[in-house]
Formats: sequence, structure tokens, C-alpha cells
Amino acid sequence: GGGNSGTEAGGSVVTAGSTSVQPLSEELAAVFMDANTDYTVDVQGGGSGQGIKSIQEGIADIGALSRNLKNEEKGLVSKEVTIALDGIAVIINKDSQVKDLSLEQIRQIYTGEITNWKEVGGIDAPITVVSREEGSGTRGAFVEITKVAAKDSAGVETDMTDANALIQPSTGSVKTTVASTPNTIGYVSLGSLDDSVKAVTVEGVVPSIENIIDGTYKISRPFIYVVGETVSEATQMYLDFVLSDEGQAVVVDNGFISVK
Amino acid sequence: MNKKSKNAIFYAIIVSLSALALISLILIVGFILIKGLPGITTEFLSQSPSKMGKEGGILPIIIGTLYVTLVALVIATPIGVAAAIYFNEYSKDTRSVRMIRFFTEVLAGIPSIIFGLFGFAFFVVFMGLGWSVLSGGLTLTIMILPTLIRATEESLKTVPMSYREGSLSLGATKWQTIVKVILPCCKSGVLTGLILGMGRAIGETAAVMLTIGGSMRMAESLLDPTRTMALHLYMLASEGISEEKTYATAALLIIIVLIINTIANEISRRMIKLS
Amino acid sequence: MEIRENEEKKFDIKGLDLYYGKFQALEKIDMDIYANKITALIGPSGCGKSTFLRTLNRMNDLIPGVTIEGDIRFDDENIYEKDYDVINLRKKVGMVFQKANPFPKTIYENIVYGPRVHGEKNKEILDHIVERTLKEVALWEEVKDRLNKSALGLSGGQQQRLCIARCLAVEPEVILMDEPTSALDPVATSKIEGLLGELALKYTIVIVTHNMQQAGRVSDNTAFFLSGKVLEVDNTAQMFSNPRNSKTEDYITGRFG
Amino acid sequence: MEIRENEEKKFDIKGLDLYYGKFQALEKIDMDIYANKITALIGPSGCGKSTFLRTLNRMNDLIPGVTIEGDIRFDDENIYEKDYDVINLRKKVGMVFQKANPFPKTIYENIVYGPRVHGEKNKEILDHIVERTLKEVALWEEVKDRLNKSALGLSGGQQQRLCIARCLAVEPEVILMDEPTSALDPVATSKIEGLLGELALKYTIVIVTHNMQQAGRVSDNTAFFLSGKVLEVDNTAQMFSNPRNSKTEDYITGRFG
Amino acid sequence: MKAYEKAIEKLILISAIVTTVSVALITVFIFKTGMPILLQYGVLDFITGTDWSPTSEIFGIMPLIIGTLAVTLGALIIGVPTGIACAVYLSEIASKKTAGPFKAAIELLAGIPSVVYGFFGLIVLVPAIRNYILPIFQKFNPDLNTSGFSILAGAVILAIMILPTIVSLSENAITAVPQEFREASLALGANKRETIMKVIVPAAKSGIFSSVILAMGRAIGETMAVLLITGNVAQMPGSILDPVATLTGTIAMEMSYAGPTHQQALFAIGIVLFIIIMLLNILAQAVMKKMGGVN
Ligand SMILES: Nc1ncnc2c1ncn2[C@@H]1O[C@H](COP(=O)(O)OP(=O)(O)OP(=O)(O)O)[C@@H](O)[C@H]1O
Ligand SMILES: Nc1ncnc2c1ncn2[C@@H]1O[C@H](COP(=O)(O)OP(=O)(O)OP(=O)(O)O)[C@@H](O)[C@H]1O
Ligand SMILES: [Mg+2]
Ligand SMILES: [Mg+2]
Repeated sequence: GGGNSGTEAGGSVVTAGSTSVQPLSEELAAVFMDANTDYTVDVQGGGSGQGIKSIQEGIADIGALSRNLKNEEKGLVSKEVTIALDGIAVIINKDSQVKDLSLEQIRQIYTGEITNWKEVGGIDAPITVVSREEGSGTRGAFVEITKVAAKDSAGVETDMTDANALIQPSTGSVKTTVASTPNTIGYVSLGSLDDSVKAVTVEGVVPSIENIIDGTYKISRPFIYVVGETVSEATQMYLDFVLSDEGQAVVVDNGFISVK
Repeated sequence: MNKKSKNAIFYAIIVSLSALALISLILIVGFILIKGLPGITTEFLSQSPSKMGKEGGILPIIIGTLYVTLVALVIATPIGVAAAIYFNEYSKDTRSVRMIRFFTEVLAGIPSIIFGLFGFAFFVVFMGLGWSVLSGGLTLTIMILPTLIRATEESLKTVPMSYREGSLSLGATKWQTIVKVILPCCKSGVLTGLILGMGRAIGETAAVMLTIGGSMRMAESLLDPTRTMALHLYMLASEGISEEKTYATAALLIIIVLIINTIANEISRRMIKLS
Repeated sequence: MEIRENEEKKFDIKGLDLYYGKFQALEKIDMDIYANKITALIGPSGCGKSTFLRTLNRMNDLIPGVTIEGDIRFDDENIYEKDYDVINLRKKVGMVFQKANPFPKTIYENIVYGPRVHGEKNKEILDHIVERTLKEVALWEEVKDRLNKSALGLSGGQQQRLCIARCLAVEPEVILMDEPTSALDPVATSKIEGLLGELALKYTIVIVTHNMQQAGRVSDNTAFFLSGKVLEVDNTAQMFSNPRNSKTEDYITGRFG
Repeated sequence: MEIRENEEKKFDIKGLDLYYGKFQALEKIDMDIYANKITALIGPSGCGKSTFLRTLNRMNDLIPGVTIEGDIRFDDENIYEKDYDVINLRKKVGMVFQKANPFPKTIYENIVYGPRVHGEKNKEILDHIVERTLKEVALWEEVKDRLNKSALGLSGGQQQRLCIARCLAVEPEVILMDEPTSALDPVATSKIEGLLGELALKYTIVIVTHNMQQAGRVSDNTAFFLSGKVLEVDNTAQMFSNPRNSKTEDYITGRFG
Repeated sequence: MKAYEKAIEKLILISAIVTTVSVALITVFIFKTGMPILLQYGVLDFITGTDWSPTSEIFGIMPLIIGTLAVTLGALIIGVPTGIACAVYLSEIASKKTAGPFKAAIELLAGIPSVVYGFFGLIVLVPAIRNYILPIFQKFNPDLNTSGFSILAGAVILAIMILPTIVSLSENAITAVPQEFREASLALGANKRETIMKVIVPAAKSGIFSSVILAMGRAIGETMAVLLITGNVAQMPGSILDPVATLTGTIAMEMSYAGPTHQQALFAIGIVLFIIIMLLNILAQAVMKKMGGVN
């Protein structure tokens, strides 16, 4: 590994960072290497923070994030490229009668203002709220779009998620939790949605790739690649590939949303 | 209370607690095997993963797991056993030795993610080993050392002083005494430590996630990145990629651990028989 | 005591003090141990006989908290000097313990342990050593068919004889014995005692015993210990017939048989 | 032997065979052990004395692979019968071992272990038991100031005396002793032997010994073992003065002193 | 021979030094990374604060400390007696035929990755607590409610996870007790139970105790499993059916996404964890000394 990509015919690229982006990166890398046999792309995990650290340390060429850069991180990278969007579906237990929620209702549920399903048209049962950990890209995008995070009087943006919400550390565990616990609500990456849980429509719109592309379904998060000062030729080639039609086809193929 | 009922209660407690342990084991293992065994096909065992792990098999990942575990054990065993020998047989029971022992024990309780971060900062970046089998193996080495040292030390302590005296009085050196008399008596203790340590190494995710990279390609050298089964399992499960593959991987992992443990026990049985 | 001047001193002990932590177990021991003689150490339980014996091959080094003062010269070298080769000392000064301590190995392996440690690899020679030493301790007939069985399966007495054989296998110059026959029956004891006589031709022997008769029968010299001190050390015949110290007399005449 | 008819049999052993796996260690033992007498078991090392002794309180139950045939009746009950209360047997038939085996507890705790197990909780009574038994084994003066120190710090002889005291603390009916004095010095040995005489007024004692004199001095009856068989069992005086078996004679006259 | 022996001794010494250095390096690493923010934020505020919202740069870890201690204590309460019982059963009661497979089974538990325990807990244990345990509790306190994500769930799973450590090491310690002690006790008329409880287990207590300490370390340090089933709610729990967040869980969960300051704060948690484990070890040793008395 290492960032010392060759200047000769071939070269190597190392990407590191978010484990949510990792599977997609693996697929992109595989297709890229099939087309350019002189090049290798190594895909490493580690988490979004680790991705930025790795390009700083010079051990990776590309950092992968599943969330927007924080202000304090902006100075650490020289360029960021959104490579795909991932829809976020709001999910509830299959037994629940509720079919649709408005963004406002979702906000009220997550901030603890609504605590019973009957207030949103369901049965009389307390709502168990499941969220992701602080710092998670999915949560970051979700609270921003649903306005669960809002500027307070001093103008500082705070995440108002109810302190009693159960926190699960991953897409998979949120899904399993919601699937196995009655009266729960959660949110997961659209790509991982299956029939163990029920996705509600938001403002009457079904969460689907088409609806996100045409802008009617509102909740999504970006997958971002960032690079440092020096960008090797191989890295540039790979980035160009990812943003090309061919690369974006891979994105769509794997259930994510193209940025084109 | 008379003795009869005391005895009855005693045995009832011992047996029912033991049964409880066994039942939880059966529950967990049974749960995974039932859900996972159908997914273990020859295809699963012989192919590389594709579609983010949703399809295909896990061959490179099995190989990666064996590499990393082997590196960890090959490095940790001699160092751990030697360190235990040093602390128990050579060093005087001084303050500084007690301090080291103490800190070693404290480290056993530090979450593995911290070992991961350390491994990343030290092996991956500082030593320049990159994300690799070696970086991961070395990180695991440090993680399992406390268990190994502790288990070895405990069994060294159980060797009667009279054996040491017998050997030394025959003009054997300290080292000869250790190798020929003391260690043979400790084999099962060391092995226990190894099995516990290996279990920890094989099942670990957080520490390897940051140090071996997680690449799904087949590792060709110690400096290549790779992915272990536990890490793969974690990715499959936490990103919700494929339930079938998740359980298949888990079931396979359990089978592998079972095989390794059986071999280890068989080896120790043979060794004990020989002496 | 004057005749002694002509004899070769194997050990020359001067002003030896030994402490277990703060407890003084040996006090101002002055004593010579002569080559090719059998020296018996007698005295009541807890008087320090075992402790003294273990200073001669520096076995007490193993016990934490032991402090030793004074001088022990072996072949004219101070064995408690820095850099003294302890391994070599123990090779030359073998030991048989109060409690039999065979290794958890086979009978054969127990005996060849010492020779192997000292570099003997030849199977035939090792076989020979095993047979010779087991015969010397009168154990050969009893165990020759199960040399490859664990030594821990032997009876108490058999184990102790095995330990003696194990010690002999190294062919030491001095043999320290801590009540080596206390677990043996009279027949085996008398064999060992007979052996002691033969061994004394080649080796120097120091033996701790509770058996007055044994001390009288086998030893050339006897030292009487009481509360960590040597009250009297002399030619055995001399001491038994005419003890100089009244306490020695009390102890010896407290005997039976 | 006719006088025996009037005496109370404590043990009545008939046709006892014992195997360690396939190795037969005891063969067709027939023997009676009489109440309030001291029975000595003698014989060369490895002949099965310890093994026989351990059948009397069923200690051999602990060794895997032991098979026992024949009959041992204690107070007219077959102790190898199914449902026989082994715990009660061992309470009534105490034992002192060849190798001293104090628990890694304090001296005090070692002695009160038995009484506590049998339900004694009264601190005063326990204190009293400790003092009495330690005095009986002539250890009281040596350890009274360190009753709360570990028993493992004692010398070999002290440890063995402690084990005897521990056994006495349970006040058994029979005491089995496996070379109890082999690690003791003559002074302590004579104290124990004196004690044996007193104990025999209340208790039945079976003692394994290598010391012919001891057997002669303390026992009422003696059994001579050879290769797993009882060659001769008789009144001690009778056997020592006029052994009926020539091998017994050989063995006894092989003695010293 | 001499030179060889010297070389070996040097090697052994080097191993000990390598161990020591790695221990020291990690310790330094944790402290160096976490200390600045700890000092900047204020040690007392950090430890006693009851609000943990790192994205708003509020770092109060009291709820996490409570959560960790509660789950660990629960795991020990369940796991230690079970583990010792298994060890006693294995070494003193079971026949060789049953002991072998039983021991292999327990060892197998050690090799199961923690994620698997986590998902098992999530799918089986959490619903079981909600459906079967909760009604029992409600008989005493009808107001109680739980989603199943709770201290109890974490404690049970951790108890299972620390079993192999306790069982294996305790069993070794018990087996090492000399046969002479058993004989002496039985010969005094003690029965098997008394022999086990009063002689064997006390004689093995140092080994048993150290297995418990090691297991405690493992319980505190375990993350992946606990993460999935304790609910990770950074609030003071009111009962064992309430969800909690743990120190280690929080570190593991948030580290991968954390920005620079947040990451430092997580290392500061590492320091606190380090100190907690240190205190527990000191406490354990003090207890050991006290009950040791003789040894
Ligand atoms: N390791 C030790 N630590 C502390 N005290 C000890 C130690 N070993 C022996 N002692 C004490 O030192 C004294 C001498 O003990 P030693 O074993 O030399 O006696 P001994 O003459 O061999 O007795 P015995 O005839 O009973 O074997 C005794 O009081 C004993 O309690
Ligand atoms: N656990 C065992 N397994 C196999 N053989 C044994 C075992 N214990 C004793 N033996 C054998 O049984 C025979 C009788 O042994 P035992 O210990 O009864 O002899 P002993 O007369 O007490 O001898 P000593 O006087 O040396 O103590 C010996 O040949 C011994 O090797
Ligand atoms: Mg002694
Ligand atoms: Mg015997």
C-alpha cells in the first residue's frame, strides 16, 4: 500500500475511510482494475474520520466519507468529490398500521414531542425511537433534513434527538432492532432495505431511487471522496473513472444514486 | 440444615449452573449453525466475494483470517511464554515487576478499538507497514499477550518447588530446568492461554478494522492488506448487506474455531501422553 | 581432633549465619567436612539440619528472603563468592531430599535426566547408567519391567530410592542426603547403608538422619545441631561413646533399641 | 491365637484382593484387627502395606482403576457394600499419611478443620481441641505463638506432628497411621510412641512401620506383608521371638540395633 | 553452554522488555492523545457531567461510567458463580468422558466473535427480556417498561462471553491442587462438598481470583456485543431493565465517524477507563490480600 503511486505505466491507489462507502468502493475498484490491468486499487475501511487522517498521514490517496465534512475538517483536505447519494428510508416495525409520516411528524417523533403512535394515526402505544450514534453520516444527514437538528437561540446548531432514543451503531443493527421490536421507528440506508421492516412514505412519497433523483423524496446523504495536496496520476485516473458514466453505472447498479 | 440437604443443594447448584452454561452455548451455536449451515456451499468456500459480499464466497477472507491469526500466534506465543517465564522464574518479585504485571492486567480491559487506533498509529503509519497482515497480526499480538502471560504464569506457579530443586541439585542450569521439567508440567496451562488468546484474535473486529485494511482481495504477502472473517461478518451484518452470507460466515467461523481447538487439544493430549 | 590435620578438607565452613527473613536459622556454624568420609548431622526436629545441608550446594538460593553470612569453602574456593559457578557446584555436590521428588516423567527419564543435562547422548551408555544406578539402590528387580511407566506410580519408598539413583547417575563428588532412608524399610535401608560405605570410597557424603543407630553405624564424623547451632562435632565413635557436651549426651541417650 | 476369641474384632477381613488396573497389589488377605489394640504392619518396600491400610477407610476409592474383591467388615458391617456410609466410616477411622500433608491454612485452621466439618462451632471448644491435640503431639510449645501462621512454614517433622494432631481432633475410633514417625526425630518419636500407648486405651490403632524396634515396642499384634500377601499375623511378642515363617524370620533378623 | 544459556536469558529478558515496552507505549499513546482535551474541558466536568452530546462539544461521561459499572457488575454476578461452578464440575465431579466434551464446548465459546454474540442478543435475548422477563418485573412494579435493550441484556451476554476465561483458568487452578489435600480432608470424614468448598477451592483461590480479574477486564473492555444490546442511551438508568451506554461501546461506536475533537474526547474516555480498571485491580488485589491471609 502507501501513497507512493508509480509514475510508470501502472500505479496504485489506496482508498480508506467510511465502512458504508467501502462496499461501493470495492465494486468501483474491481471494475476499474478490470479495465486498467496495470493499476491496482486497494480499498480499506476504518471510518470517515480515519479516512481524513489517512490522507493526512500520506498512507492513503483517497479518503472516503459517508457524511459532509465538518468545519474543522475542511482545512485538512484540498478537494472533495461527491461520488454518489444514498437514500435514507424511514422504517417501522411490520406490525405497525402507520403508512405515511410528514417531515414535521418525523421531527416531532425524534425530538420527543410525539411519544405515542396514536398521535400519528397508529394504535395507542408508546413509540420506541431508534437512532444512530452521534457522528454517523446517516444520522447527520437525517437530522439535518428532518430539522431534528436546529439552530438554537445563539445560532449554534444542536442535535435535538430525544435523549431516550435507543442508539444502534450500524445500518444492520437498526434494521434488526426495528424488525424485532414492536412499535419502533428507525432509519436506514435505502440500499439495505428489505422486507423484514416496513418503509413509510414521507409526505406521501415512496423512498425510491427515482424519487430521489427527481427530488420528490427528500432524505438522502452523500458519499464523498476527499484527496490531499498531491494527487497522483493514478488517483486522478480513478477519480475520473468514478465520475464517468461507466463509474456511475456501477453506483446505480449497487442500489445507490448517481450524482449525474 | 443437615448435611444431606446441604449436599443436595450444593450439587444442584453446581450441576444446574453448569447446565445453564451448556444451554447458553447450545442456544448460541445452534442458532448460528441452523441459520448458517445451509449457506455453506462449495461455491461459498471456493469463490471470491462479489457485489459487496452479497454474492460469491469468502475464500480470500478465510485465507486472510488464517494468515492474521497465525502471525499473531507465532509472534505472541514465544514472547508471551518467555515473558511469563521471566516474571515467574527469573525476576525477583520486585516493585517494578509487580507494576508491569499490573499494567498488563489493566490493558486486558482496554477496548480493542484503542488497540486498533494504537496499531494504526504505530504499525501502519509510524513503522510504515501500511494496512497489512503484519500490522493486524502485530496489533493482535499485543492484545492477546496479557491473556497468554497470565495463563502461563498461573500454571508455572502450580509446578511444585520440589521439581525445581530436584533438577537444580542435579547440576541442571535454570534454563534446562525450565525446558525439561517445568514447561512440560505447564503445557496444558499454556495451551489454555493460547486457545483463549486465539479465540480473541480470531473473533476480533475493532482492532483489525483499523490495521489490516479490509480489502477483499487475496493477500499474497505479509505486507498485503486483507480482511478477516470476523471483520467480514461485521461488515455484512452492520451494513445490512446479506443476512444469508452473514450467518454462513458466522457458522463457518465457529466450525473453524472448533477444528482448531480440537487439534490443539489433541496435540496437548499426545504431548502429555509422551511424557 | 589433631589427626584431622592430615586429611583433605572438602568443605571448610567458618562463622556461617543464615536468616529466613528475620528469623535466624543457623548461628555461627564452624565445621569441616572431610573428603571420602561420611559426616552425619543429627539433632531434634527444626534445629536447622536441612537448612545447613542446603547451604552446601547453595540450594537455599532458591528461597526468597534468605540471607547468608560467613564463609563456606569447597575445594578451597568460597562458594558464596560472586561469579562462583553454582551449576558446577551442584554437579559436583549432589542431593537427595527428605521428601521424595521424582519428576513426573518415566522411571527411565528420571534417571537419565542428569546425564543428559550434562551432555550424555549415547543410548547405550544411558541404558547402562539406568541399570547400574537402579541396582545400586536395590530397585532394579522391582521396576525393570516398567522403566517406561511414570515414576509417580511407585510407592513412597520406591520413589525415594529412585531419587537416590537419579542423584548417583550424575556421579557427583559429594552427596548430600536429607534423611534419605526415613521412608525406606529395613531391607532397603540396609542396602543403602551398605552402598554408603562403598560410595564413601569415591565420594564424600553428608547425611542428615534421625536414626541414632544409623548415624552410629555409617558415619565417620557426626555433628550435633541444636537450635541452629552446632553444639558438638567430632569423630562418631568418640562422640557416641564419650560426648563432651551434656546436651549431646541427653539427646543420644534419649535413643532406643 | 485362641485367646483371641474373647476379644472384640474391629475389622474382620476375608479374602481381600486389590488390583491397580491389572496389577494385583493385594492377594487373598485374611486378617482380624482387634479393638483397643495396636496392630503393626511390616514388610519390605512396595509389598502393599500402604495399599492395605487405605482399604480400611476406603481411601483407595479415590484412585481410578482400583478394583477390590473380598470382604472387609468394620463393626460387623461390610464397608464395601453398596450404600455403606463412607463418610461416617472415615469419621470413625482416621488416618495419618506417610508424607505430611497439612492444608495450606493456618496451624489453627488445620486442626479445627475436622471438628468444624462435623459441626463443632463453639470457639472455646475449638480452642481447647487445638491446645489439647497439639500438646498430645508435643508441638504446643513450639507453635503456640504462631497458631495463625501458615502450617506450610513448619519443618517436615513439625508438619507431620501437626497432621497427627489434626487426625486426633476428630476423635476417631480407629487411627490408621502410615509410617507416621518416619520423618520425626527420636525425641518426638518417643513422645508419639508414648502417646500411642495411651491412645490404645480408647482407640484401635493400625500402624505401618519400617522400624522393627518400633513395631516391637508399641504393637500388640503384627502382620508381615510380602509381595501383596500376609505371610504371618500374630501376637507381636510371639512373632518376634518365634516367627513361624522362615521369611518372616529373615526379615526380622535383617534388623539392626 | 554458558554463552548459550546467557543468550537465552537475554532473549527472555528481551521478551519481558518487549511486553513492558508495548504496555508502556499503549499507555502513553492513550494518555498523550486524550489528555489535552481532558485538561481543557476540565477533569471534574468531564467525569461528573451527565450530558454526553459530542457533536455539540458537551462531554459529560457520568452516565457512561454508571452504565459500564452496571453491566460489568451484572456480568460478574451471573458469570462468576456459573464459571466457578463449571470449573468445579469439570475438575471434581464430572467423569472424564463428560468433562472432555464439556470443556471443548466452553473453549468454543471463546472463539465466537463478539459480533455474533451481539446479533444473537439482538435477535433472541432482547425480545426474550421484553416478552418474558418484563412481565415478571411488572408483578412487583407495574410502571416498569422496557424495549429489552437493557443492562440485563448486556450483563447476560457478557456473562456468557467471560465464561471461557473463568472456567478454563479456574479449572487449571483447581486441578493443580495436590491430591494429598483431598486425601487428608476425606480421611477426616469430610464429604466431597466440604472438601471442595473448604480445602480445594481455598487452595486454588489465587488462580480462581486471577481468572475473575482477567474476566472482569474482558467484560469491561468488550465492546461489539454490548454495543448492539444495551441501547446506548447515555442517561442515568433507573433499573436493570433500562438501556445504558457504556464507555467502551461509546468509544467503539463513535470513533469511526468522529471528527478530531470528538476523537480526542473518546481517547479521554479511554484514560478514564484505564483509571477505572486500575482502581478495580487495586481493589481486587487488596481484597485478595485480605482473604489470602495465609498464602
Ligand atoms: N522457608 C522457610 N521460611 C521460614 N522458616 C523456615 C523455612 N524453612 C525452615 N524454616 C524454619 O527454620 C528452622 C529449621 O528448619 P529445618 O527444616 O532446617 O529443620 P530440620 O532440622 O531439618 O528439621 P526436621 O528434622 O524436622 O526436618 C525451623 O524452625 C523451621 O520452621
Ligand atoms: N496408584 C497406583 N497405581 C499403580 N500401582 C500402584 C499404585 N500405588 C501403589 N502401586 C504399586 O503397588 C505396590 C504396593 O504399593 P504400596 O504403596 O502399598 O507399598 P508399601 O508397602 O506401602 O511400600 P513403602 O514401604 O515403600 O511405602 C507397589 O508395587 C506399587 O508400585
Ligand atoms: Mg529437615
Ligand atoms: Mg507405603
